[in-house]
Amino acid sequence: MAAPQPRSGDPPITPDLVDEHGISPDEYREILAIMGREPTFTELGVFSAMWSEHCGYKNSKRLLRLLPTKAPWVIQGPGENAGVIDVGGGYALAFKIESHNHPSAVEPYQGAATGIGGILRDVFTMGARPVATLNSLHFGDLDRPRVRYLFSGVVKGIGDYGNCVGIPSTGGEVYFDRGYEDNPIVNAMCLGLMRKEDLIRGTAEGVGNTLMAVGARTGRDGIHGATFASEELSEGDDVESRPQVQVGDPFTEKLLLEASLELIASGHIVGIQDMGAAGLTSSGAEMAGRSGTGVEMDVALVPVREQGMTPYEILLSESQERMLVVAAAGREDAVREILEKWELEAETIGSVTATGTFRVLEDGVAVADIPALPLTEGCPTYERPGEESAEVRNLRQMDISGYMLPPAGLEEAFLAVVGSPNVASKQWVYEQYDTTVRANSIERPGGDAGVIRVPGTNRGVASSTDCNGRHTYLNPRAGAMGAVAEAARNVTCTGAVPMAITNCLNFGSPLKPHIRHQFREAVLGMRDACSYLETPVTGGNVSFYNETDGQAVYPTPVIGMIGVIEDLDTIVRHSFRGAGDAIFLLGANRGELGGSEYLYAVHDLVAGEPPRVDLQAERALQRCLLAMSSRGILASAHDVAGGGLAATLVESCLGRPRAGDGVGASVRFTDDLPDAALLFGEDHGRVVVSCAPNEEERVRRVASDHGVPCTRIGTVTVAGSPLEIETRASTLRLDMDVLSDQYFGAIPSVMNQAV
Amino acid sequence: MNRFTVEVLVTPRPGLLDPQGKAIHHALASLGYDSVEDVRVGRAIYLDIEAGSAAEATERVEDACRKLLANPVTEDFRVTAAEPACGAVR
Amino acid sequence: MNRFTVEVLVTPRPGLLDPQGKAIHHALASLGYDSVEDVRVGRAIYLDIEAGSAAEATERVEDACRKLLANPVTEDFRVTAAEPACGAVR
Amino acid sequence: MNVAVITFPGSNCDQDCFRSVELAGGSPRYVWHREQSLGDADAVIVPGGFAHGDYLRPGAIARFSPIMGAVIAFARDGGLVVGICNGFQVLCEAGLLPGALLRNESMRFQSHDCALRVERSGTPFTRDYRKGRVIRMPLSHADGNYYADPETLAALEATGRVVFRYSDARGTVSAEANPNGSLNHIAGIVNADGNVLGMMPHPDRAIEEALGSVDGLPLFTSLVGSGAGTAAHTEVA
Ligand SMILES: Nc1ncnc2c1ncn2[C@@H]1O[C@H](COP(=O)(O)OP(=O)(O)O)[C@@H](O)[C@H]1O
Ligand SMILES: [Mg+2]
Repeated sequence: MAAPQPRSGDPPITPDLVDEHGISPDEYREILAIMGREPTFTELGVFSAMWSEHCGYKNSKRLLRLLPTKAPWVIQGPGENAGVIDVGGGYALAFKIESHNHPSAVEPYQGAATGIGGILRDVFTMGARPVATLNSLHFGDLDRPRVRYLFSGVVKGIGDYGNCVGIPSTGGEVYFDRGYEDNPIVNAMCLGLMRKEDLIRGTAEGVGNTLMAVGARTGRDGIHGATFASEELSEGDDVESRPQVQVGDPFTEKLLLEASLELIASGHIVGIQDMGAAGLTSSGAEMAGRSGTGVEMDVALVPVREQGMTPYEILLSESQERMLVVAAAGREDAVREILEKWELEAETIGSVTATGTFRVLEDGVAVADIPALPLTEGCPTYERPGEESAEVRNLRQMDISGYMLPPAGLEEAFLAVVGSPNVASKQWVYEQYDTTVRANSIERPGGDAGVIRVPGTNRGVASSTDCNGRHTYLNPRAGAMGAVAEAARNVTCTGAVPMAITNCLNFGSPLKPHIRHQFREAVLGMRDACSYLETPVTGGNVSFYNETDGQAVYPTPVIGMIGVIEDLDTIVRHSFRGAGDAIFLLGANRGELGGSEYLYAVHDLVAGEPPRVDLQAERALQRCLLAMSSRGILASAHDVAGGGLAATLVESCLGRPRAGDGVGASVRFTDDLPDAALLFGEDHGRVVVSCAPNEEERVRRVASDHGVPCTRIGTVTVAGSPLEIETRASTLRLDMDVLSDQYFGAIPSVMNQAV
Repeated sequence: MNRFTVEVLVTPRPGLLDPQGKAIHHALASLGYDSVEDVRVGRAIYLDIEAGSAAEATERVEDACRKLLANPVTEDFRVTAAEPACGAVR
Repeated sequence: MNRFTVEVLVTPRPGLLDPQGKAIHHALASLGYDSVEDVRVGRAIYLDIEAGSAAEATERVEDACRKLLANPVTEDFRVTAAEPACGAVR
Repeated sequence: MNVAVITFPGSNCDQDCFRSVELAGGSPRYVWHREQSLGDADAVIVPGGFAHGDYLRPGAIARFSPIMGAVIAFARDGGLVVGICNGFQVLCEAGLLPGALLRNESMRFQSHDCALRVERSGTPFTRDYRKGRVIRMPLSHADGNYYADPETLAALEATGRVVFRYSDARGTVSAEANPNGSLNHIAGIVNADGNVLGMMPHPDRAIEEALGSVDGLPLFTSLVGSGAGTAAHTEVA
């Protein structure tokens, strides 16, 4: 076979060109060794994309290997389009989280929309029907117009896309903190269900099988998106990055979803993969790499949207809503027929070979021929030492005991915390998402975790995304552990058993020692928590270079947790039910205020040691909760997190927006802690539960059996009564209508004003 | 001061995918309009504005386009002022 | 046969509530554009069409407007053909 | 009772409607939009979703799908047709119901529970509801703001063709309880002959206790319980 020759018009390969492709001199030497010759321009582009941070994981791979990935219920761990676990009853769940931070910073609506599109494809290419999405969003402070623009655009983008495809949103999180001023974090997660036997992988098996490009046409959009996602933003990027904006077409996605599931069920195909980051290049090379085969494709056969596209452009385009399919030889027409039913195109573009190379032709003339495995797996990886920044260390070690007194009094502070956009209801967000389509949403957003029913069964899947970036900023290890613990606790509160996680690691530039420190610490914290809580990692995503003009975001390892609830009749909701019910606190108050919402909202301070995680206590608490829920003795359960007990109690009383099921409560604490620390401390390992008076004894007994501190703190009171809280030092009587306005009104009052 | 009606046409940048246009094209074809070769969809915005002159009205609207009416990343715009007191397409 | 670009402007009927126009008006006011008295938002559709003459192109598109491109209950439309081969706003 | 559930490319609630009919004791069947015939259907449901992406206007393109010819003929013959959410939009575009659904006043997609007051219990779609009853179900749309010109609106009201109105939990209609700016708080209407219903909220998502409400089920039991051809006899005030 002829080796590829430079195309006319290709620029010569110079050190500058190599550098522009984000390839270091050492890496280029590696490429020369792999190729045994100078690469063509097209090949350089292919290497650049595949060896980018985004595809090659060069600065994260070694550390990620430390994560626990196995458990008897894990069917597919990291390395595929999505992780897969057994959820019982013959069903498997595919799930994954992905970032779309950079595209969302440039064009929030399309950036977020295409983020949803990509993660849906990752899930349905496993053979699973998407059943739920979640989103984890972190923005700068809401008082800045630019932030409001980004926030509203992102939410609308997520909504419009997911709604059109018809996938309910079951949850997520939104944070606002100056740590995300110019770099929003936009992570989207998808859950999909399938019968276990329908699992299919992204492989290119069987020499002679046919490669088909399916779905939308290829345009010039997003070329070098993978490289772009690996570079930091700088002023003026709005203009520079214009050609990289990808526009989402959710309708085509919906067709692609239906067609793909039909294709997979038909048995006509052996492999399928989304053309995501680095498009045709990564999908082709990865499918070949996983199977130990090769692929050969002719770019002239790829359906394009624009005239005159070069092989370089076609290979690297990130046009949305496209898939690469490996059809069993001879079944191409059957494949085409299914796609035609869904009004989609399918073109044969090449075949599976035995050569082990990723070979590309243009009208029959070779333009690239690269060994597939080194391309996908051979990217040099680095693990350079990190070092904590002195600034963060100082903040963490700062003595915050002087901030126990809220300047305007406790009640004002209480209202400020409950009405801070981080604690306040995210109703404004999730009501823009279809939460009920497909009629399986058993627990919608607004509680601790969303719960979706496995269709046709009484089994449910609970999910939650969590990461308190302020905590991870101050102490990445404790913060990451805390994110896992909180996510598991959220899921457990509904009565579901935490099973596995996916994660999205959003960090600044790994070229900086303090970012490397954050990353390493966060991975170690996640490792420890996941190992101990037996929730292995089945996949995820790393997003580095979330920086603008050298300013990095808070390290933000978002955890997407999955739990299974075997009997939906045992589900527990987060809000108090009946007046007269007894309220208990499970777990102990330690009054940890470091990195709290209280310090931020009341004292404008990000400092202190964030709450530590006692994994043993956390596990005991979770088992205790599950024992209670499976016995049906709880009326409600709601975990304590951002905003502390104050937030938990208010949320438990208010119930769901629009449901009109709010109640009051009368609570008393005897802890020997300053009021602020007691009410606003964000210590882990705590859940507020309620039960009917006749279950009180059983609640106490189950808690003591599990060695979990259990304190009766009060009683639910009738609708219309206030929230009364008594501490050693103070008594608060808070009108529920006032609290409701604070809690439900905070975000709308900012967002419903024009611009 | 006069009242002008200013027309703003906002269109997707060439090269960007236009799913709406694509869908309309498809629908037209299936209705038998097969001589249609391409369809692009944008927004038409009509502003009634008080200004000293048409030029002033146009200028102010162009400024508003850059700030709000068009998305500089994905859209182009074109502004035309009608004569004062002319109702335009209203 | 020539290729024409036909511009279709579809606008909400006068008197009809136009939530989009209202929202933009509101946003403009809060940005300080207080000389804006009214805003209406419609769709601009550009069709490239093969036809013997501009008149023929226009006629065909008008027909498509009545059938599909505009909602007779809520919308008015206006069709203009550009010269053949003129790229219009594209 | 055979119920055809139309599936357009972009339909998202076809399965939900299918299940609702099943739960109500009827026999549902999917009919793909490219088919020309409804077969032996006794009633038709045009489900929610984003048929053809809702590009251009919701329902505008779907209205020309091949199956719509059969649906229109079926309705003109007095056959029972229900359009839910996007289905309502399609039926308006197809001229089977008067008026149009404009963008929500909030300009946002809205997805949450709403309360509806049943204004008519005598239709083939609401015979299992009591008039004046307040029911609860999810809504989920960006374009649910019902509009009709003043004469049409007056005629709808005068002939009692408003079937559901947005209200609060006690049945009081008000601007606050109106989620989208709909004229006269209209959530659902029937045509002049009383055999075609369109509504924006989703009875198909309120059919089981586990989903938080069963208030949608009577709509389907009404539909399934009413035999073919009875539409012509149903009273329209
Ligand atoms: N972006 C979002 N999308 C969907 N639901 C959200 C989003 N943000 C928050 N929610 C929902 O609001 C509720 C409260 O969220 P959060 O404040 O993160 O609670 P917690 O502290 O218990 O994790 C949850 O049910 C969550 O799923
Ligand atoms: Mg959370």
